Amino acid sequence: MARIGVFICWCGENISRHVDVEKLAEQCAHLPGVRCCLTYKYMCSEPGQNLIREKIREERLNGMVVASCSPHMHLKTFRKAAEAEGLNPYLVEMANIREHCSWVHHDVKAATAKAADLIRMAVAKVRRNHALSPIRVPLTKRALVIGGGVAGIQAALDIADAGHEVVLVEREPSIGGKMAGLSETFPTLDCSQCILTPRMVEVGQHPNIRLYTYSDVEAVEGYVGNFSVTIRKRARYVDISKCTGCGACWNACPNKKTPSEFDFGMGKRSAIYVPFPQAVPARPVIDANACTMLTKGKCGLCAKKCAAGAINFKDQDELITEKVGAIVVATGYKLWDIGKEQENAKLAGYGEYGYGTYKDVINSLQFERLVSASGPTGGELRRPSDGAVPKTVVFISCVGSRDNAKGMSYCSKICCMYNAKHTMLYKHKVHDGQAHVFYMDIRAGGKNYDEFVRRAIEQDGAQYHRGRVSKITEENGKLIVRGVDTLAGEPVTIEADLVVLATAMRPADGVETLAQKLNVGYDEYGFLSESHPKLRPVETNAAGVFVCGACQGPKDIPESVAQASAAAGKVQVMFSREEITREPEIASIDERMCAACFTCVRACPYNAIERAEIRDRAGRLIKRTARVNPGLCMGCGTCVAVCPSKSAELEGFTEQQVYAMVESLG
Amino acid sequence: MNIGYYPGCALHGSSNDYEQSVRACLGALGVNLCELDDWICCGATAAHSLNHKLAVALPARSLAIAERDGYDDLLAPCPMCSAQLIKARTALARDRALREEIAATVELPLEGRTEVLNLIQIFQRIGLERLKSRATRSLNEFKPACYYGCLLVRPPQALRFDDCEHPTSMETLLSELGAAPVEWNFKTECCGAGLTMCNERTVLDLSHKIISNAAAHGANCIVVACPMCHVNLDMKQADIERHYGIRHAMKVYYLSDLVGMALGLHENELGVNRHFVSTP
Amino acid sequence: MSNESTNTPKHDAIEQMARELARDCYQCGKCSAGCPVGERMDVVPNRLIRLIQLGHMAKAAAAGAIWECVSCQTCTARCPQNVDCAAIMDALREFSVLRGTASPEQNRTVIFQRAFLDNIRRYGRLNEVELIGRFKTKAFLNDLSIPMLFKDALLGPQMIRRGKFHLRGEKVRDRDVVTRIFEKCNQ
Amino acid sequence: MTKQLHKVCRELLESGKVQVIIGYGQKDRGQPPHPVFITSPEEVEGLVWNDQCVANLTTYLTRKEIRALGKPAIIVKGCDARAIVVLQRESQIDRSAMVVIGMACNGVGEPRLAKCAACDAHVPAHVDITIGEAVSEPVDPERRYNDLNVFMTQSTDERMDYWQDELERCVRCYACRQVCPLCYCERCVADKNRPVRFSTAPTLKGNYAWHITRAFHLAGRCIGCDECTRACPAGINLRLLNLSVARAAENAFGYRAGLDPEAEPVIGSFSTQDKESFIK
Amino acid sequence: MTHKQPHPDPDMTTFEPKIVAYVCNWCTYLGADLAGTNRLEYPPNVRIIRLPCTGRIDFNLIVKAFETGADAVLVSGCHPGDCHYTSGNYHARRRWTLFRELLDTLGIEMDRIHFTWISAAEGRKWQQVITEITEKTRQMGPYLAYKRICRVS
Repeated sequence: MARIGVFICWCGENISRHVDVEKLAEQCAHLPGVRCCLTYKYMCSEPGQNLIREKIREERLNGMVVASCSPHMHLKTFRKAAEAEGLNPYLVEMANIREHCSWVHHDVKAATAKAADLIRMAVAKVRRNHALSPIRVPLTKRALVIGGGVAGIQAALDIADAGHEVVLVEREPSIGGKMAGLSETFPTLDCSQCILTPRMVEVGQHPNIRLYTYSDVEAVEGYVGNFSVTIRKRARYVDISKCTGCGACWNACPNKKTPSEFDFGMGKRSAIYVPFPQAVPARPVIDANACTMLTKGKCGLCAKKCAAGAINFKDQDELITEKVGAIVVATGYKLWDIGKEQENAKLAGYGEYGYGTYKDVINSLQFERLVSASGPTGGELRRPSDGAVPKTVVFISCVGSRDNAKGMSYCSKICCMYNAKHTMLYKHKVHDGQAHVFYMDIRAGGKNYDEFVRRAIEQDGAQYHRGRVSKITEENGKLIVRGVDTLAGEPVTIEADLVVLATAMRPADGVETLAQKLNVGYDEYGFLSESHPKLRPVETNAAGVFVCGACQGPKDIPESVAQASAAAGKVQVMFSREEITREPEIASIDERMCAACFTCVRACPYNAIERAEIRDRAGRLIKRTARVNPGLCMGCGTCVAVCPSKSAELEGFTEQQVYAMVESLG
Repeated sequence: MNIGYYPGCALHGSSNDYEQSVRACLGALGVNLCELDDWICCGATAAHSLNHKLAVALPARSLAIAERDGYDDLLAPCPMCSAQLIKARTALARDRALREEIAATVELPLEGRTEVLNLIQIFQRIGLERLKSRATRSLNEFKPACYYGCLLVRPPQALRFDDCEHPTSMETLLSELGAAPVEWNFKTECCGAGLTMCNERTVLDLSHKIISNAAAHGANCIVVACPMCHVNLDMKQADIERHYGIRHAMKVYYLSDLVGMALGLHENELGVNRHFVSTP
Repeated sequence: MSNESTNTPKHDAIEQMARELARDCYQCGKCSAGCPVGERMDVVPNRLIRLIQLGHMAKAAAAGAIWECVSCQTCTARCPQNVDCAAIMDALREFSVLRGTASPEQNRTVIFQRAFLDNIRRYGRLNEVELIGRFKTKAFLNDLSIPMLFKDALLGPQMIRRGKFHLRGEKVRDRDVVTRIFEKCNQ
Repeated sequence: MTKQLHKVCRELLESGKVQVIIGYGQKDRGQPPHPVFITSPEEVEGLVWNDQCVANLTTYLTRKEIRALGKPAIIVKGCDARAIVVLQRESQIDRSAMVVIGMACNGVGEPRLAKCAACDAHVPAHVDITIGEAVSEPVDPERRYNDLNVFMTQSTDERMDYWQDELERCVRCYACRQVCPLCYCERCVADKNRPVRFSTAPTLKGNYAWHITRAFHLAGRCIGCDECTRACPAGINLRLLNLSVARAAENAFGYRAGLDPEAEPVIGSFSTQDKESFIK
Repeated sequence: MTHKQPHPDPDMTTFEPKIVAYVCNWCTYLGADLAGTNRLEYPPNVRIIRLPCTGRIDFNLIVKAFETGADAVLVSGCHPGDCHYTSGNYHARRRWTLFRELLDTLGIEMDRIHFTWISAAEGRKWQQVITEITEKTRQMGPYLAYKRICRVS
């Protein structure tokens, strides 16, 4: 016999303002199966939960409905409360009378009537609920970290330090990511490399970290706790087990004209190269497109100079399989290339800024290299066109960010801070120079951030103009920047020697393909989606896959590092158990009734249903059937809808439950 | 090749040299311009400044005539006209209620089918290869500054023609015919357009900047595809010179002038002799 | 601040349209930055838009800037929020004309544009000679500026010499329909 | 043809290649042919083939009692053969463990069945042995749906009225299910009672739910043999419902059931490019 | 299809359409949550049934809704490419394409069955969709034809 408790929340006035909760309680008390019905001001608060627990105990409830907010908000809360009192959590349902009712319907009568219906549906459902217990699956206590920038490094070290093995995959020849190329960092102006490279070395030497550089994640199979990852180790043409990193090869290489990726084209490198001196591993790779030995079969100088015999022109890509239980994605960002050529029509580029046309219009990462002590100019600021020291520099914020017409509608978040930093670095290098910044708002929320921006203005004399730049043209070696100062209400024209564009921060290339391999969602810009923006910021909707750093959204170094540690913490929580428990709201097949048409096998998005045979003790085939692998099933229920004999069933949303809900409206 | 032709008031008025040029040039290419029967003025700046409903209705009437007479394409050599026609067409195509309302206003059924083309697009339709094969004279003594002004490329959302910041279609066309267009910075800056009559100082100022920049970048002439640009840069050039005390003597050609010359037509056939700035 | 209570329903319609057009502006100023006549404006475009957002339509429409605008569409083309700034300028001019708040000099533009439309209303096409004649006369009556009256007088003969003057002017056949279009659009 | 059929069947049974022949028998010439299950070579003379052999015998392939008779050979027409392709795709039969004898056919029934009018499978495909010759001419796809197209010229209300009259007569004998070669579920949803998906009583409400379910469970599967329509004692024109889903599958996804053993069935597969004009 | 005259029922003014919405948990349900968070008002006629995915929404649920007296049904989920389960919505889209034809043949009024994609970010779209469907259904009147089918006989 059903003994169901209905708990109606006022949510302060959020619900009670437009829903007559007392009248509602009277009505609901008479619903079939309902044992008790009461209201409370804040059902999710501790006294509210205690009230629920008390009633569960007193009335020996075997099901309950909380009528309050969205289940996305508090279903877990109330299930936990029930569980604490010995009521199976899956016997708890919610009626969403706030988001779906009191907040959107202001006619009290209609809203109350709707709330009653919503509760009636929930009661009808919960009467057909089953007690469920979490599914247990075994666990491989090894983690994969994808991306070796500062976030990936932090996550890998944290997990490795906790005693678990880590597989770190980085597609560039060295780990370090964007941070390795930065000059100094805000708001302390400490040297980026000085703080990062020791961490890189730690990764390289850590006994628990297996590092694959110049490698990509090719395929991911399996499920939480039991992933099987195929890694493509791209041909490096250098055997790093033999190589000593002496540098004879790259010094000998006659082709030194390839634009350096690490310098964002501001400097050149040889065909065999290490991206930067502090690289980890400090071993070169050969750029197969630039090396004449590989393209034309001529040269081979590096091999001749290599005393260790480490050069191997016949090197091939290699596929390696690694078993891991958890995956951390830390693939980072890129700056939007805002030149004329754009990947899709929605993005129009910024023809008016002449990026890619005028040599002295560069982006912020290029500027970082130009002022970095390890950069192509040795830290002396010289502009690309003629090597002159720029006396007037214009920094432009929000290039492609906060731009609904032809860019990204979001704020890239870090540009305000690094623009301020750039004006300081510039002033420190060119004492008689003048920096101008065009900005729309200064977003400097963070510890010591606003003080930092003020310092740029007050101490280092950066001229800030509140407004956007409309067009840049080049006349006689000067860049004519036409902007506006909206505070003065006047157009401003500056003749600049160098223009630095803070272009929008976008997820790194290829992240969408990776996300599809991992079954992780992403937004319209390609940023990976976290499970919950507030409460589950590093988890994703793919169980066992976590995100951190700028692949999830624009962020600065401290935030990326914090998030990386959070992701690592989540992995350790997972690894602290011997088994994984998973939500039991998954599909199952009634194998006696299954007609074995296997439509569900085709339709399952997770390949979680397999063909199986039922045999008797003598091994004779009795019948064939479809069978769900509970480790793989994510509970979408597509199988239920396609099964003609309705042998597939989805716990939590069973046919009985759903029909009961619809019928309760009749 | 038959094509609908919407001359607009300017080409039938003080910019009839432009019409002469367009007709001569396209005639030499075998394009037959069929003037739209009883077309009416697009309303130009005046309409969209003073009465936004009129700014749709006036061009819509001509569009409806073009549809009625079965023209798929309509050449409007004046960018003011073509922009007004295109904007009306886009607005009509988007909004059924507006379409019905305007059809009732202009007393003709209307769907917004006819495509409106500017002069450059006609040459693109003809094809660079064909143009080149018809050319009898190289334009190699010309170093034009190709001037697009505003309404050939703006607003890009409506016009969808070339890159609105760095258009290159005229340059591509003319360099194929042997000319050496210069790179310069005022391709799409405004010359003052319709303010010629009532706000002359603005026009002189803007036009002066344009001519100066073209000269500074080594141009020996300016090429336009707009009657108003021609008025401001050519007819007003003497005033500009007087006002700024500087001698420009910058010849201003219509695009069809130069293409016509490449096809072997004489300057006088194209009406170049009727321009104000003449060869010194 | 001018007196908003003198508004007619048509004023209100224009104001509402302008506010709708201006709604998405977040005041980056790119319109003002790129405006070819921004330096000459007493109130730059982004500020005009701000005034509209704040409901000060009359104040915006009283700015001289709206008569400096050359309708070149640069602002509209570059706006990151897809605000049709050029259309807002049109709306402000329409509003100002309705209220009759433009100064004599600004009125010159209106006088010209009205003369232009009047010309089209009557003939369907532009009659340049008549337009210039009427414009000059009305402008003179408006501001009594003698230089204005004789400006460009020297151009006339030169144009005639170049065959650029169409003394008769063209008319469309179906002038009645043009008149009716004008009537319907003026409702 | 009949002689050749007898010869083939005798050989199959004598050689032990099959244990049972599923074919047509006839008591006498006036009577309609009926299904027979021949297990010995002596009985093969009882097999008939003529243009009254309407039944689709493939429905017996999945029957337990027939399976118990051993490895079968089955006689099919072109239309019936498509059911075998579907059954194989749905893992219901082991195609290698049977012999399919296809009969060339120029149409069956007196008068000819509706489906025969637009038949494009006079010679059965994907069979092991073909007997006889027939000319298969290409058929205009729309002709297949002629009856439906005509029906759909009625208004929604008229169609609603029509079906209310039709389905009112259904007595829920489930002959339509019984005779269908593709209704092979061990336990039909109609018979499941937790929850009751639709009423099993022959009320209009239950009848609607049943016939919607039946037709939709055959979505992308129905091969158009029309046996359900023929079997219905109330004479309900179920064919129209089957056609509507089949037409949608063909028009939207270019898919017809039972033609290609390799093709991905419509249900349980998808393309990201599927059209969705009806989704807002 | 004949054009439906406004319903002649004299009680039209009191008629409140009953609308059943089957929505997916991850997009449309959250979209409706967002409408709530943003306080976007809409008519109170819709009853949401939350399912994990549009892939789970079987055709006979639509029939069931009409049987229980719904005047209109909405099925809504994630936009193509955004499915929480990667492809449940694609499977659903295919089924609906076929199912609509069947219902149309049966003379079911297609204006009473609505399919939409509404993402978690589209609270405003949810508001608009529900408002439009409610208004449209109100104009069409109660679904008498199906109620006639469901009468006790």
